[in-house]
Amino acid sequence: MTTHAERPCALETQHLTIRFGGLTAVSDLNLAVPHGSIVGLIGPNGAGKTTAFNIITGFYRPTEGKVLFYGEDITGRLPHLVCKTGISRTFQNIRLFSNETVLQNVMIGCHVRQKSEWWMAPLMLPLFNREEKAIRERSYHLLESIGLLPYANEISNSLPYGAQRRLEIARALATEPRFLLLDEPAAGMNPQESLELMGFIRALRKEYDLTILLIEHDMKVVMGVCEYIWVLDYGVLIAEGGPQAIQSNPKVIEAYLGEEVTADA
Amino acid sequence: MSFNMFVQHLFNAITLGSLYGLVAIGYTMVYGILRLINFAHGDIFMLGAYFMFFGTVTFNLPWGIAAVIAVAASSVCGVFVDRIAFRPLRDAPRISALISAIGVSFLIENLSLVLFTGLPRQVIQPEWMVKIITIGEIRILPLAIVVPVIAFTLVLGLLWIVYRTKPGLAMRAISKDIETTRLMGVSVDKIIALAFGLGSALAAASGIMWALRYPQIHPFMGVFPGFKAFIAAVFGGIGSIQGAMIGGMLLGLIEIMIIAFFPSLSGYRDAFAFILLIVILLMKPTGLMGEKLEDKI
Amino acid sequence: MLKIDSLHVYYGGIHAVKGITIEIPRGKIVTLIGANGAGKSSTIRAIAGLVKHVQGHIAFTGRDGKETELTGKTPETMVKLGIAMSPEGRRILPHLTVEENLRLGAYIRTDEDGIVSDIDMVYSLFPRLRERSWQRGGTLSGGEQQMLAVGRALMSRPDLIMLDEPSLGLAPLLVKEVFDIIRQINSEGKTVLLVEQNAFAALKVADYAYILEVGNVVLEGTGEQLLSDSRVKAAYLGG
Amino acid sequence: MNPKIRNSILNILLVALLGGFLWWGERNLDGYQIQVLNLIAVNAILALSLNLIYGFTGMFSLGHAGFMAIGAYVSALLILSPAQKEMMWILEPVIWPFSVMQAPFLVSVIAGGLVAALIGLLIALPVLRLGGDYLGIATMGFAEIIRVVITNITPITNGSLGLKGIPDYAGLWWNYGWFLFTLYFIVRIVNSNFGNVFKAIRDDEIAAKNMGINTFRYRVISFSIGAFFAGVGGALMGSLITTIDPKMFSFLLTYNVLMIVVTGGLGSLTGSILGSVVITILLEWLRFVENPLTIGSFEIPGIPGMRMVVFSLLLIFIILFRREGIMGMKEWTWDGLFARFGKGGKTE
Repeated sequence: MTTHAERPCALETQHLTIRFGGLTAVSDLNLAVPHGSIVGLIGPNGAGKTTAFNIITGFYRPTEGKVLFYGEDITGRLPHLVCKTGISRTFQNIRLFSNETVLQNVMIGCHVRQKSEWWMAPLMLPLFNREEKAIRERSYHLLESIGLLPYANEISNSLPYGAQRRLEIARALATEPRFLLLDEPAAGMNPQESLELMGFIRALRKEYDLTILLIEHDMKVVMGVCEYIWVLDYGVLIAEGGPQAIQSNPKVIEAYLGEEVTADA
Repeated sequence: MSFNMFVQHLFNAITLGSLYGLVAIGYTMVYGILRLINFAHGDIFMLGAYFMFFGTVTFNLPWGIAAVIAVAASSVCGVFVDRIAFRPLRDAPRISALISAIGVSFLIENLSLVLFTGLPRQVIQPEWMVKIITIGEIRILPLAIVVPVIAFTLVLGLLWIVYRTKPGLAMRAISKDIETTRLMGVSVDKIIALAFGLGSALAAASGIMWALRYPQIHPFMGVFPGFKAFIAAVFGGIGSIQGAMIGGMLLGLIEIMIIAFFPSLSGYRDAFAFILLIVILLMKPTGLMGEKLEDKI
Repeated sequence: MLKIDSLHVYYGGIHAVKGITIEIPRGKIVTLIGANGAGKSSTIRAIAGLVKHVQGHIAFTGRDGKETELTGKTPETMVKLGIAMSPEGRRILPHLTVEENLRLGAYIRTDEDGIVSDIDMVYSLFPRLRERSWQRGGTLSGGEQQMLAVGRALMSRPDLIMLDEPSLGLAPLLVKEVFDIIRQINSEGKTVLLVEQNAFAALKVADYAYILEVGNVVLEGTGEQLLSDSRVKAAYLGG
Repeated sequence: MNPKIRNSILNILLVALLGGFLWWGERNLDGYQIQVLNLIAVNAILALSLNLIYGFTGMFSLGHAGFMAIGAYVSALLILSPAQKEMMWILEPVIWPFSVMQAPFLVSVIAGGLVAALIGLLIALPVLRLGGDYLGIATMGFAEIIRVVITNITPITNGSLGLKGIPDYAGLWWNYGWFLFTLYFIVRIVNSNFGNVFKAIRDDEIAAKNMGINTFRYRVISFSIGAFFAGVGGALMGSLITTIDPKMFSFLLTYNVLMIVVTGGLGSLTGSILGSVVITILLEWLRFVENPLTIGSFEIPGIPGMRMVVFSLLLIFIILFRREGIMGMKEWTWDGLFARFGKGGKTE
């Protein structure tokens, strides 16, 4: 807990609460993610994890509470502005631009930092052409570093599943984020792929100086890669701590395996 | 405006409104289930009027029998349209079904143009319906009473089917959750066909009464009532049968009353509905009685 | 009663079920457990005929001893053969009343008297539903909705009842109640296929269990055997 | 050779070839054939613009006829001479400044496009908050409103009588010049990263927002560019057929353009061009089923409406059996061509 609090805080949520009709999907959620860390948000199905991501990235406006990004209040900021601020994410059910090529997907990610305007395209302004060229090169470079270069001109939905997940991350990186939210990056991967994913996530943090918050069901991945973990159940934070502490926390075991474990253990 | 005039306008408005309402119900039922704007619906309205015309003029059938046959025939046409143009596209993007709907609409219109010719036909109005009766100072056509009465009877019948019968139950279930309804052993395609059949029957009934009220029919007569009825359905809240009827009534009222009070705007008559549509879509896209459909992230 | 032989299910680009073989004997409770994404739901959705890309065999033997191949069939066929399914997330129709939801479950039946008496049977199983019979499904609490979903599945008088995550999102006390009901339904002669995340509760009621991990059966055995197996916990919490 | 340079040379050659063909056609083809060639160019402009809105940005717009009407009326008002205008407005006289305005053809077409784009922008701001088929209905509603307004503002538009005797400046050179400009403009945008942005909005609006794209802004931009070229197309159409009236700009016109775009392939520019050629010629060719036909001494009377029957059947067939149209989302490119034939039958 001490090492956890020493670094400056990249993302902080304060009393984050959202209600849909009568249902409280997330209730009084307080997260503090230190700069440069890899942390996890876990919990059983329907616990409100993805909802929390949707609030952070501006798709939902919280009923109560605040989202702070490096101290700046970004609560309720529109999604595209949140992205501009430096937060990017992937989706639980991969949302690539399915009719576009792999390269185009990454180039779209570069758009948010693009300075030229649309009307410069037909005018063939040198400034515009230079920037387009730079975006293309940067995208190729990103694909290379992520191992997708051979697929650059394939249509993205023809890729194998694991590659689509990585492409989604590459696309998120193209927006030059400081903070990355990964929603179930290991979903649908076999143990070997999950293992590779863990190395990949660590490498990402190092290479792009990122802070990473992930939602994951595969506990091997969560325990293997996260320094700190928050556990949600019914929208309420039931536990937080390092991987070891979480694994042996009776409340967590109960949330995952059912209540009767306490009697059996 | 005198009170008498106002009452007469009111009767006109109710007549027109209930005709819009009947057509609107078909849009709302199909949209409620398939999320599809059935562009061909207005053309079923037109077919109803033509079948009625041929029944009475060509085959010399009595008015009532011709009407029943016309409604049944149009209903079959509606089911047929679903079978040919929409059912193969159930899994396709919704926009494909929409383009298909536009195609079918044009097909029916132009096929009618070929088969029935483009000449407007004169419908025979039963005499008792158009003999003006006077109540005190107020002069009205019996039609202005008959049409709303029939319309409301039909709507009550439909509500009975939807709320009191087993297929009706399945229909309501499908509009919320097709997959779960299938799990209960419901044949979704049959229920959808039923929805098309019922909606088309009401549209045809409306077309027939429209032809009695405005006794000139032509192959494109369904286009504008169709658009307006769709707007009425959106106004009332898409997916709600009661809403469609209320929306139709209000639209009829708005159209007739604006012209009654501001005759100089009569040239813009066809624009009212569209302006209303845009206002609704911007202010309250769920309409008066509709429920919100949510996007899932 | 139901034999699944090397079943593969594909979902979008995902190979969700990778050749599993499962057997459900008549009159037993069989459970499929595993973490999220293990392929449990895909398996029973394949049985129900809700997924398109399915390979392998699903053979159902009805009361009359006739065997029917279920792959490639529609949900209607399944219901007519005597299988009912309560889907994940309960999927109560929120705008229909409790009674209408039950009637929908009896859709394929035409014996009005039988339906009425079965509705009564469901009400005696879940007295709280009787009190709420005219309430809309959407106004029920999570636990009541779950009971309604189970009751609805019973309404087609199935031989085999499949329950997808019946304990999901329920408070512990209610979870216990749901599992008691499952036991009761089973003791009245219905075969149950139970898909669960709540491993311990499921193992306690099950005669036989399969543990799934990323589309494969990794462990199987009787409920008691698996309850004492440390690998079960590992499958969930990553050891 | 560098493929970029090669492609540029080939493009120039293709344009030159087109120019040569037009030069030849002007001298050797009869009036009807030239008219068909003109229609192909105008339809291609309209199809390209609708494709940008619908095929590339995913906005189901059914308002094209409205923008065409604006373009046609604005341009016609500018090229009609004041004397002509004074003669034509019978019901009510034409009001100032429309009575005295006059401009060269190029200016009038640009003005037609700009006014259409401006109205498009005004419509877009409220309407583009809607999605899917509601957007379609709302845009169609606006097109109808535009038509009703044009019918009613007699002092400017001559009401339902329409405008006659519009100078027929829009010959082959003008039409194909505008066609090439439209193509160039849209290709440049579509092939830039902004094109990718449009397509991202079409494919998945939520993911697009998440990528930092201000989806509303780009939807408005795409819609307005589309409206501009629809206005240009309408202006050229007015001058080509020299008579316009409000009835002409009904939903049917939008439908024709939609048909071309769907036939060619949503999201394919070369598809739209191909679609324009195919559909325009087909529609002309279908006229024979409506004309009386004499075989020997028999006279088969023409069947009015038959043309549209065949036409709508065609659309339904395309949607049912070949939803992606001729080209799907693919483009016909030099690179693709060389990949297929150039390398000695080396196929992929």
